[in-house]
This record gives sequence, structure tokens and C-alpha cells, in this order.
Amino acid sequence: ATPTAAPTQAPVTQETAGGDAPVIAQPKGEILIGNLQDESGGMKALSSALTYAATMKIEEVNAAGGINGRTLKLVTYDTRSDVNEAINALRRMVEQDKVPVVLGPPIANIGIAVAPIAEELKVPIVGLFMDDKCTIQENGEPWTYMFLAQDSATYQGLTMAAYAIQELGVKKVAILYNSSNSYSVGLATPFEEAILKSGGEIVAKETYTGTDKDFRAQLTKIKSANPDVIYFPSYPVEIPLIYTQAYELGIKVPMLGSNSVPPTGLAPSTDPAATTNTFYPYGINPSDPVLVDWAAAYKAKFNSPALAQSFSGADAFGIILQAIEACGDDITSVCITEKLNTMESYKGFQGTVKLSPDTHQPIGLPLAIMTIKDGAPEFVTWYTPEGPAK
Amino acid sequence: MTFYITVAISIAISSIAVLGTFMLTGMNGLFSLGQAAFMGLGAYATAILVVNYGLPFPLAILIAIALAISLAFFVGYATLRIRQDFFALATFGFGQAMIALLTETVTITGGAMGFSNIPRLTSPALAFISLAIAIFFVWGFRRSHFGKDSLAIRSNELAAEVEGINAFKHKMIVFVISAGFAAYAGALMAFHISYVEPATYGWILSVTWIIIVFFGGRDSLTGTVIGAIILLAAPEALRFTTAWRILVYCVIILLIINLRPRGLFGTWEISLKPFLRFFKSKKQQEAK
Amino acid sequence: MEKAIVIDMKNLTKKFGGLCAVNDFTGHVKENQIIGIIGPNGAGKTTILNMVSGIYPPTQGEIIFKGKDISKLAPFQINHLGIARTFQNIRLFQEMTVLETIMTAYSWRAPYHFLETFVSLPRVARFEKETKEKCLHWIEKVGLGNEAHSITQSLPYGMQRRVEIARALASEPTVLLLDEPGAGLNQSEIHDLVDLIQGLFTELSLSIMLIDHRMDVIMRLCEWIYVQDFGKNISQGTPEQIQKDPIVIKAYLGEEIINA
Amino acid sequence: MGVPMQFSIILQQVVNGLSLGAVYALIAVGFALIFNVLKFSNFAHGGVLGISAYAGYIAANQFKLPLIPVILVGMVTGAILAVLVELIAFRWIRLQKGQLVYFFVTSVTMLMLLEQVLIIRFGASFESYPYTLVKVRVLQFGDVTISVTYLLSLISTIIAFSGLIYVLKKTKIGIAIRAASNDLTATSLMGINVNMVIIAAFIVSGMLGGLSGVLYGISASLSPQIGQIVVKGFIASVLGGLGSLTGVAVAAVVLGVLEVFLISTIGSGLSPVVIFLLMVVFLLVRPHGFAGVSFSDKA
Amino acid sequence: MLEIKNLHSGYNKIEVLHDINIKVPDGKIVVVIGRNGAGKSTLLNTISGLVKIKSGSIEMNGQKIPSAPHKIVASGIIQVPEGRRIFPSLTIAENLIMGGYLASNAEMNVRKEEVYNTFPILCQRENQQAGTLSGGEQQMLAMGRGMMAGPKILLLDEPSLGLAPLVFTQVFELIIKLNKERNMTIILVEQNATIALKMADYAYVLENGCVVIEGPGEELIKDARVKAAYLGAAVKTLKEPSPREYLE
Ligand SMILES: Nc1ncnc2c1ncn2[C@@H]1O[C@H](COP(=O)(O)OP(=O)(O)OP(=O)(O)O)[C@@H](O)[C@H]1O
Ligand SMILES: Nc1ncnc2c1ncn2[C@@H]1O[C@H](COP(=O)(O)OP(=O)(O)OP(=O)(O)O)[C@@H](O)[C@H]1O
Ligand SMILES: [Mg+2]
Ligand SMILES: [Mg+2]
Repeated sequence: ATPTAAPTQAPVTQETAGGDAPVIAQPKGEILIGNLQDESGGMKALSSALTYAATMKIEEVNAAGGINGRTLKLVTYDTRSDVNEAINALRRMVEQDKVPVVLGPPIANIGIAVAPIAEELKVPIVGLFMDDKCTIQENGEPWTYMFLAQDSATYQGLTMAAYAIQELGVKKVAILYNSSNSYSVGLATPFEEAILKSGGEIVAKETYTGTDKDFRAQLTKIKSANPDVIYFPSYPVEIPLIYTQAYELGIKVPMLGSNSVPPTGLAPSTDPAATTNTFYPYGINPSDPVLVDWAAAYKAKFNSPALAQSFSGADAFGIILQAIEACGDDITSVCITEKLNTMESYKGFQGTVKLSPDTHQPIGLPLAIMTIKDGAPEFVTWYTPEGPAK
Repeated sequence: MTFYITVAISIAISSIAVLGTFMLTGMNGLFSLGQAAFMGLGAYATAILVVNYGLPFPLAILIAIALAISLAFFVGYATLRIRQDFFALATFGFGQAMIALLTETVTITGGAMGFSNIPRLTSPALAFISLAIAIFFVWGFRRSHFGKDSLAIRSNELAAEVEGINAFKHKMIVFVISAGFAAYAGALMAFHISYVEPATYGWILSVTWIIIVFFGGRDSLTGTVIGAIILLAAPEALRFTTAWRILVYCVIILLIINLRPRGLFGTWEISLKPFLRFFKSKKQQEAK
Repeated sequence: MEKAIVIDMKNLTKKFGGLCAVNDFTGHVKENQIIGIIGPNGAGKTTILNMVSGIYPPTQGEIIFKGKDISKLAPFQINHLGIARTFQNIRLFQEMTVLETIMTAYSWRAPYHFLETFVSLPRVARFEKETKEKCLHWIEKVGLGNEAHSITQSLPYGMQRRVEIARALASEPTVLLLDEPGAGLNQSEIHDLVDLIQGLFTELSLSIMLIDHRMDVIMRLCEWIYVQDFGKNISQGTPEQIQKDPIVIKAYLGEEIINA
Repeated sequence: MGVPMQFSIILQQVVNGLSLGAVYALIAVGFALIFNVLKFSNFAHGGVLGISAYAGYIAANQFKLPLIPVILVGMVTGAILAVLVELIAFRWIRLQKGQLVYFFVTSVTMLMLLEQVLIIRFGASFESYPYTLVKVRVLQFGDVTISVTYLLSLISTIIAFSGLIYVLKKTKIGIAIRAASNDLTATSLMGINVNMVIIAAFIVSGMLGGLSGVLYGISASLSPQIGQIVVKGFIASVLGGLGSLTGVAVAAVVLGVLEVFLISTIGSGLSPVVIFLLMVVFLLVRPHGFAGVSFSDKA
Repeated sequence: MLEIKNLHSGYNKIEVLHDINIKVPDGKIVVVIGRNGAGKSTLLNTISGLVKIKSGSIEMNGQKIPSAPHKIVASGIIQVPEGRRIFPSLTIAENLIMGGYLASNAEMNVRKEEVYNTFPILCQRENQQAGTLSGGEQQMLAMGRGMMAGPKILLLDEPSLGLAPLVFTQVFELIIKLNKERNMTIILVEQNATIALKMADYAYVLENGCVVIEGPGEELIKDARVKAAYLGAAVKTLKEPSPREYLE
């Protein structure tokens, strides 16, 4: 049952000419937008960032009178980061609540798992699942209904490899990653390939799994391999631990991280001394005053600092809204999908995003390389796999 | 396929695995924290055989079950003779090892990314009929002398041994069957949701099945099946409680087990006798 | 005609850590014979029974059953050979009825494979039915006719002992090991018990090894008695000899034999 | 491996292993108290540990308390929680004479429940103890470094462990706790208030849980799933052997050292496989665990 | 003086004891005999607070005894339960400490000496796990554990169960000694009725949860009905008269 307000009319389901699945349409009343997130599982922190960002956007838009005079409503279902639950939730929000578009989770496994379901249900999903498999099928064609609103893991891995080789001038590289985490694996693999391709050497490749919190054994081993740099694409929980433990073991080489380092930096929880020599990428430049203001409002509202996923999540949601707006009165899954494919550009926190119709991923969106000074994040430069961005 | 059918299929498939746990933990008092790993094994093995090697689905399932059974035999052989908590520990270790294997053999399994693009071959009929057959199997097993042997071993293994029951063999049979159930459920599940990843099959899932068995009543097959349906449907049914749903789910379990320590159904079983009698009397009437 | 030896225990020794519970025990049971083992508490009587029934492997020595060394066999294998026992501390199955308990003793004779339970072949049901009848017979025999469907745990102590005996009998043994069947019974119940054992003994031509502290039981039933003390055999003989043996009186019976 | 490992690296790995073992040992001893005494695997211990870790975090972060009071806050929270767990999850079943297996079931449910409490309250953001809580974080011995939080775990384990052994072996209440584990009815016939004895056991275990929660929280940062580390306690308790806390502590340390050893040789990925195989072999060779007393029930 | 008045008790829905009236004067030995399942253990358990009273009362010196088992023990009533119920994983010494849980250390040491003097084997095996003791040894331990509490009233539930004849005599001598020398009040449930009745100051016969015969010990020994049912008289053909007849 849809808990919609009085003016809402029952959504209409039309049969398309050829396909077997109905087109989801919302001709009148409130516009429902699905939100497939983890609310009770291990990835809640990342998922909440998207929910919060979307909530802020919706309030903004509704306060300004909605889109084309229609207010928006988020239909959030919990996935518990479990693919089976995610599939059920997606079906439920599409079939029962008739949402014509869905904000997807920041978790690759769920992205991969729901891609064929989205295809079946013919409902577009815009999300932060960074793995290529989420948006591109095995035959190289994009999944019709899956869209990524930030740089892919491959793109990020390549960028960091390029930065390491070209800007830091390293040769011997060590990698430490979580082999049971798709995000971590998704970043480490292209990074490693790029390093090898550009003549670098992988002197140590260490993994950890699941809930590991102690990386001393791996770091000690890495230390003994004498690398020039350590790349560790990890989740936010692990990042401060790796910094601290590497520091405690006397590792002095630069540490290359991933976009999971919170934009507010690691202080006060991490000894600033442990993070003096580090670089990590970002979709945004958090020192941009617009973003600083937005982050402050975000923190005030949700009592939780904005994460990288908050910013890119806001962009993902913004892209959805722009597509909805472009559809005018024709709020159907078909129209929204088409508009997503043909969207010229979306001006968001990450810059100007244009989704490629071939990959359903942003085209050439540069990454901000960040460093940490005295415990505070600092912007260094915009970078792409091809080198510094113009 | 609509939402409700999809959910129903998931529940039916998981119930098959729960039935395995019912035999192992409910009837025989053996706690396996690695049951879910057998499910994972079944899921991956079938998926790989069908997708990568083009084997027919039924054959792949059979091979997967055979694989699970042989592994269960190995684990059981080493641990079923010794203390029961060792069995729990060894199966826990087995589960972790299985997940590690699935995660590390990236070229075959896809590792942490999971294994995707599995054709959806599990039809509703297949799922529901499989569950019905599984129930029938457990029912028959329990009704035969194996059912009584199970209880005897569960309550006093030494006395059972002394009166001629080969407890080790019995436990092995039960363990192997339950692993087969889990593997079969895994195969169906993989071809139902068309995607598998290693993380799904951790010890928590095994424990969830154990909880379901005790929730429904470890001495009641009816209770286990109904308990499975209730608890497997609960996360979906509780969606209105939003982020609180798993908490509410836990509270319900605690309440039931506290208030009815022998489970929702205790030792009660649905009996088919009244039905049979009803039909018989009808036939007789017709004959007259 | 000399009766054949059924169980031959040769130099049995059992050590628990530093404690020598049974020290070099040699003895035998013959066909259709009741022997008794008596001795002070902790003398190692139960331990001997435990070794014969396969619960503990002997530290040293061997147990020959009809020419076969059984000292390394598992309890269930020994049971299959035809040796059944009862326990001193009653060990019944929780939550099972008397009938169910006794039926489990037949399980191992079931002619079907576990896969057959799946297709529920008629012989599965037939076996169950036959077993049930046989078990009801045993239940009747030990005088629990009215209690077949009671949960064993809710029965009083004396009846639980009978359930144990019935369970042992249901194994259709040739040798029965009874560990203090008379404990917790009053004199008139003891009387019935003696009659019961005597009856079973003649009717089924059993060989019986009996442990008890009730001299009325031992003396009335046993043909030959072994007396153990601190793990060692201190005497053996017929009841008359034992009753008069000063060593036994000193170590075990005490000056006045109560109620013998 | 081409280059032979330098000696200091090996030494460092040994220290790493012992440190990890010390953390596991502290968790395991708290877990083993209930496991050995009340004879069931109390996974709710993980939940207690998790919530105490967050309680300590609030004390340190919001109220800016120094280390010792933070630890005390954690221990008190742990004790209170453990008692609550006993009242909510176990007491009622015990009164109805439910079997031990039910305690296992409710304890896991309780672990999930407490984890959900943390997810609902703290799940949306990442928290960690202020790094200033422990002033000196590492001790340096030549090339080898030792983390101070681990050292704290080690010291706490030793203190808690010897304290526990003393209490259980030498004090009346300790013996009563063990007696209660054998036979509740007979214990009450000794004039012992059984409920109080069990509460006492849970308080002690809860305090240990709280202590390990805070220390583990400091060294491992916080997440609602932090309590799942309790499985290490479970492993150590079983391997250690029923009835022997010493065995449990040894098993925990061995587990830590083994994990580090495997990571530094075959890598973390496949080490669970090796651990599983070793576990099976060990159980076959030593069916009574590391120090398990060979107490078999007598026929 | 312990007085049980119109006591009804039992388990859940089943009432086992019906309208029991028993008086136990201070310093006396009161014996309760009866068939298996007559309710003897239930009676002792009701006194100890393990089984809930359904109606009626148990009074000590005119005062109702408390209801929680551990409080009843504190008021001086100790039960040595049927089937020993020693703590198998504790050592013998620890079992004894548990017996003297409420006593002071000094008292405990004195009593422990006594127990060890009475049962020397317990002293030798002080540090053995009680679970590995033989049946009879466990019974001695259970008796010893009961003595540790220094009770005013000792409830003994079949103390001779599984004891070798020699020890058996010792145990009964001990009971008499405790009664005569310590002036301990004793309620004894025993299957070996002859001996029990010989030492009884007063005895009750329970049948199906009712007191059917009562009287001084020697009188009951001579009672033909008691003889037939409990003393293993040879004449088994004799039809047992209904209990009602005794009451008149
Ligand atoms: N599993 C065991 N571990 C250690 N010691 C044991 C074990 N089983 C028996 N013992 C010891 O062996 C000795 C003999 O025990 P056993 O039970 O055979 O005596 P018993 O002759 O049957 O005595 P009772 O007449 O009292 O039953 C005892 O001292 C007992 O403590
Ligand atoms: N926990 C219980 N639940 C239900 N019924 C019980 C329970 N314990 C005993 N009974 C029943 O209460 C009745 C009296 O038992 P009780 O143990 O008091 O007998 P008893 O006179 O001590 O017999 P025995 O000589 O065998 O020790 C019996 O019919 C028994 O079945
Ligand atoms: Mg014995
Ligand atoms: Mg009794």
C-alpha cells in the first residue's frame, strides 16, 4: 500500500506495445522516487549519506513548489546490504508503490544483482555503485536502466595510478586491499594493471578480509618489501586504522587512499602525525565554499558529517530530478530513462556531469586529489587518468 | 513474476535449508555454524557448472549436492566423534574456509564481486514442489526409526550407543542429508535471484536457521515449517517499521522463545488422519 | 555337562590417570549362568561392566566373547553381538515414552536404508509395526503394561529401572549386564525384581552379570560371585563360600549381614 | 620468497601476533566465563562488548573523560547490560527449566538485537575514540614497535584472568558459580541464592566484556558490528577446553599468533582454510582442548 | 518442632501430596516409607521449598517457614537429596565447601574434619572431581555435604541408595550419632524399611500421596500390613487390605 497524501491519484500502469513488463507511470499528484538503501545492515553509514542528501534535495524542491507544480516523495526501503532483500525491496517499490525511478545504493554487489531486475521491471536506477559491471553488461552494451552518477572504480584506480607514477614518481608500489569487499577489489584491480602498464612494479600485494581490524601483519610485510608508495583502497572504518598502524610500524612512504576518506578529515580520531604523507581522490573539492556551506547545513540537519557519498549522492539524486523535470507531465519510467540517456549536462557538486550513453557513466569527470595537513584535508589538484585536468 | 511470488519463492527455498537444520539441530542437537556455507557451495557450484560449463541445470544440481555431501562427510568424519561444541566450532571454521575459497578463487567465482548473470531457471513450481518433497522426506525420516534414534542420541548418546545405535553413523547420515538440503536450496536460490556473492553465506545465516527451528519448535516439523514461513517473511512484512524492522524481528523471537520455551508449536504436529478419515467416510457414504 | 564360557575376561586393568580402578581382573561368565560382582563402593565393579560393554577400552587385558576379542569394539558393536546392559545412574531418553525408548533398541536391526524412508516403502511401516509389538511384549514382561505411553522421566525411580531392563532385553541379548538393579527398591519390590530376573534367566537362557549391594539379590540369584576391593579381586566363590569368607566380611559385608 | 626476512621483521611479526592474541584473550576470557560456568556459548557477550565500546566512546568524546574513567564507564555499562541480558534472554527460560541449547539461541538473537540498537543509534556515521585518549600510542624497541593499547589489553587480560581464576577456585562465590553450572537445584539446597550467583557471573563477565569493548574500540575504531569479534572468544573457548580458563587464554594467544603467521606467509585470503584444517587436526589430536581436563561423564 | 499441616502440593497441574499432616518433634528421628512414586521425595522437596505448596502449611516452632529454598536452608533445614546430586565437576573439597556455604570459615574447618573422620576416603580423594567417584563414594560425599551445613533438621532421601553393606551400616550409625550426639532432628526417607523403622521414633507410611499408617517405629515393624507391603514378607498371596481400614 502506498502511504501517499490525499491529492494523489492511484498511479496508472500502462502496457507497452512490445515488452512484457508494464511501464510505470505517475500522471498526477505526488511524484514518488524509490530509494534502495541499507538501513539496518553493515553499510548503513554509506547508504544514509544518500538518503540524507536526497532528503535535503527533496525538501529544497518541495519548499520551492516541487517540480512542475508536483511535490516529491522518497520511498525508502531497507536492503540490509543483502542482495536478496534488495531485489525484493526493488520489486516492492516498483510493483507495489509504482516508483518510476530509483536512487540506487553505493554498493556494487547490489548494483550488479539488481541490474537484470531493473531490466525486467524497466525502471531506471541511478546510483553510486562504482563497479563497471553495474552499468555495463558482459557484451559491452550498457544495462538499459542502470546509471552511475560518479566516476567508476576503474576510473578512480587509473587516476590514482597515473598520479602515483607521474606526480609522485614512484616505481615500487605496494597494495593493501580488502579481498572480500567489491569496492576495494574494484579499485585495486585497475590500479594494479595501470601501474604495471606504465612500468611500475608491484612489490607487495596484501589482502585482508571482512571485518579485520588489525593490519599490522600485512603492513609489516609491506614494510619489509620497501615500497615507494602504498595504495590502500579501503572503507571508512578501516582507513584511520591503516594510517595509524602504518605510522606505528614506522612506515614513512606516501599512502594513497580512496574516495572513502571522510571530507571532514580524520581528526580528531587520528593522530595528525599519522597522516602527514597521504593522497586520496575525491569527486569534489570540499574546500569549495558552496560545498562547505552545504556540508554545514547537512551536518546541522542530520547530526552526522557529510561523507563523499553525500555529495555524489546529491548529484545522483539531482540527475534524477533533472530527468523528471525534463519529462514534464509524462512521469514514466520510459521517459525518465530516455532523458537520463540524452541529458546534456547536470551541474552538480562534482562539476558538470554528462552521462555517456555507451557506458551510463559520467564522461571525463576529473577527480580532486586531496592530501591531509595537520589533520585537515587539503585540495591539491584536479586529476584524470590522462594526467592533470584542464 | 510479481513481488509476492518472488518473495514466496525465496521463502520456500530458504525453508528447504531450514528443514536441513531442523534435522541436524532440532532432531539431533548438533549445532552447525557452517550450514550456510553448504548453501553457498550449492549455489556457486551449480551456477558455475551451468553458466561456465554449459551443463544442464538438473545435472549441475546433482553434482553440487554430491560435492556438498562429500565435504560434509569430511567435516563430519573428523568431528562427529568428539564433543558437540567441537562440531559447532569445526563447522564454523568450515564456513569461514568456504567463504574464503569463494572469495579468493576470483577467476572462477568472481570473488567479492559475486557471480552474476545466472539464468533464472527456478520456477515457482520447482521451488514449491521441492519444498513439499523436502517436507515429505523429513516427515518420513522422522516417522521411521531414525526419528527415534535421533531423539535418543540427542538426549543420551552413551545410552543410545549401548543399545546398539551407531551414533556416529547416524549423525553422519543426518549431517550429510542436511548439507544436501542446504546445497539444493543454494542451487535453487542462485537460479532464483540470478546472483550470488560469498558474504551471504556467513555463520549468521546458519544461526538464523537455527533460530527459526527453535522458534517454531524443534520437536515439531509443522512448527518448523510454519516458523520458517513466519520468520522468513517477517523482514518483508515488517517493512512498515522502517529502520527498526530487524530490531522488532529480534524482539519477536525473544518474546516467543521466552514465553514458549519449546517453540511456537511445542511438539504439536498437523495430523492428516482427520482428513483421511473424512475422505474415507465420504467414500463409504458414496458406496452406500 | 560343562557349560561353555561366554565372556572371558583376562587380566583386565583400567587406569584413570593415577588411579587404578580395576587391577588385573580375571573372570568369566558361562552360558546360562548368573555371576555377581560385589565389593565396596569404588571397588571398580561398574568399571568392569563399562569395559565389557565397550564404554571404556581396557588399559590392559582382553575380553573374549564367544572366542572373539571385543575389548576394542565400540559399544554399539558389542550390543550387536548380543550383550546388553543397564546403568547404575539411570540413563533414559528425555521426552520419550516408554514404548519409544524401548523401540530404539531395535533400530539397528531395521532392514531398510535411510533413503527408503523417503519413499516410505511398506517395509518401513511393517518394521515399525513389528517392532512395536515386540516392544509391547517386553514392556508387559517387566510389568509396565500400563505405562507404555508414559514419558519415562515422569515415572518413579523403581519403574525407570524396569524401563532400563526392558530396553536392555529388547536388544535380544544373550548376555545381560545389570548394574545395581535393586537400588532404590524396597524389600517387597526387591522380591519382585528377583523373581523377574530369575524368570528372564530361565525363560531366555541368558547369561547375566549382576552388580548389587543388596545381598538378598546377590545371594539368591548368583551362581558364582567375584569380590572386588580397590580394583583387586579379593575372593570368588559360591554365595555360601562368599558369605563365610572372613576377607569378604571384613572388607565388604561387615560383621552382621543385614537382611541376607 | 626471494629476500630472507630480516630478523627485526620476524620479531615484529611475533609481537604483532602476541598483541592480537592479547586482544583475543581478553574477549575470550569474558566469553569463556559463561561458557565454562553456565555451559553455553553466550554470543550476547559480543553485544555487551559492542555497546560498552560505544558507551566508553561517549564518555571519551562527549564528556572528555580520561582513559581510566572511560574504561570504568565501559565496565559498568558492560555489567549492567550483561545483567539485563540475563534477565531478558535467559532468566525466564531457566525458570521454566528450558535446556541449555535455548540459551544459545536467545544469546545470538540478543547479539543481533544489541547490534541493531547500535545501528539505529550510531549506524549512520563513523565514530572513533579521540586519539588523544591514549597519550603514548607506541613503544619502540629498536625496529620493533608495540602498540600501547595492545599492551593494555595484555595487562588487563593478565589481571582479569588471574583475578578470575582466584575467584573461581578460592572464593565461596566462585565455587558457587561453578556449582550452579552443575546443578541449579542442588545449589539452592546448599542455601545459595542461585539467581544471585548467576547474576554475579554475568556481572563479572559483563565487566570483562566492557573492558575489552573499550580497549578494542580504542584500537580498532567503532562500528556497530564490532561485537562480532566475539567469535574469536568462541573459537578460543572451545579450543581451550571446557573447564579451563587457562586453556582458553592460551588458545586465544595461539590463535592471534597463528593468524599473523598465516597472513605473513600465505596471505590473509586463504588463511581461514588453513585455520580450519589445523583446527580439525588439533581437535583430533587433543580432543580435550589445550588444557581441558579429561572429565568425561561416568557411566 | 516441624509441623506439616493439611499439606497439598505437586507439579504444575498434578497434585502429588494430598492433605498430609506430619509432626516432627525436636531431636527425634521421623521415618517416611512408601512405595516408589508414593510421594516421599515430593514431601521432602516441599519442605525444602523446591516444590510449591498448593495449600496447607509447614511451620517450624509455630512459624511458617520461608518459601525460597536458600532461605529455608538458612533457617536450618538441610536436605540430602535423592540420587546424591553432588556437583560432578567440583572436587570433593569444593563440594564440601558448598555444603557449608552459610557457615563461617572456622565452623567449616571443624565440620570438614568431622566429615573426613567419618568418611576417610573423602579425605584421601579430596581433590578428585566428584563426578568420577563411584556411586557409593558419591553418596558418602552427599551425606558429608549435608553435615557441613550443621543443620537443625536434616532431611535424608534414601541415603542408603547404592551403598555397600559395610558403609550402609556406617551411614545408619552416623544418622543415629547425629541424632543422639548433636540432637539433630532427622526426617528419613528409606526403602530399607526394617532398619529405618528400627531407628525411628515415629514413622509414617505414604501411599499415593496420603499418609495411610502412622505410629512409633517398633509398632509399625510389627504391623502386618506394613510387613506385607514393605518388609518383603514371604506370603505374597495375602490380599492387601485397603488403606482405609487402617485409619479406623
Ligand atoms: N571416568 C572416570 N574418571 C576417573 N575416575 C573414575 C572414572 N570412572 C570411575 N573412576 C574411579 O574408579 C573407581 C571405581 O569406580 P566404579 O564406578 O567402577 O566403582 P563401583 O565398584 O561401581 O562402586 P559403586 O558400588 O559405588 O558403584 C572409583 O574410585 C572411581 O572414582
Ligand atoms: N518433576 C515432576 N513432574 C511431574 N510429576 C512428577 C515429578 N516428579 C515426580 N513426579 C510424580 O510424583 C509422584 C511422586 O514422586 P516421588 O518422587 O515423590 O516419589 P517417591 O515416593 O520419592 O518415589 P521413589 O521411591 O521412587 O523415590 C510420582 O507419581 C511421580 O511420577
Ligand atoms: Mg558402580
Ligand atoms: Mg524418591
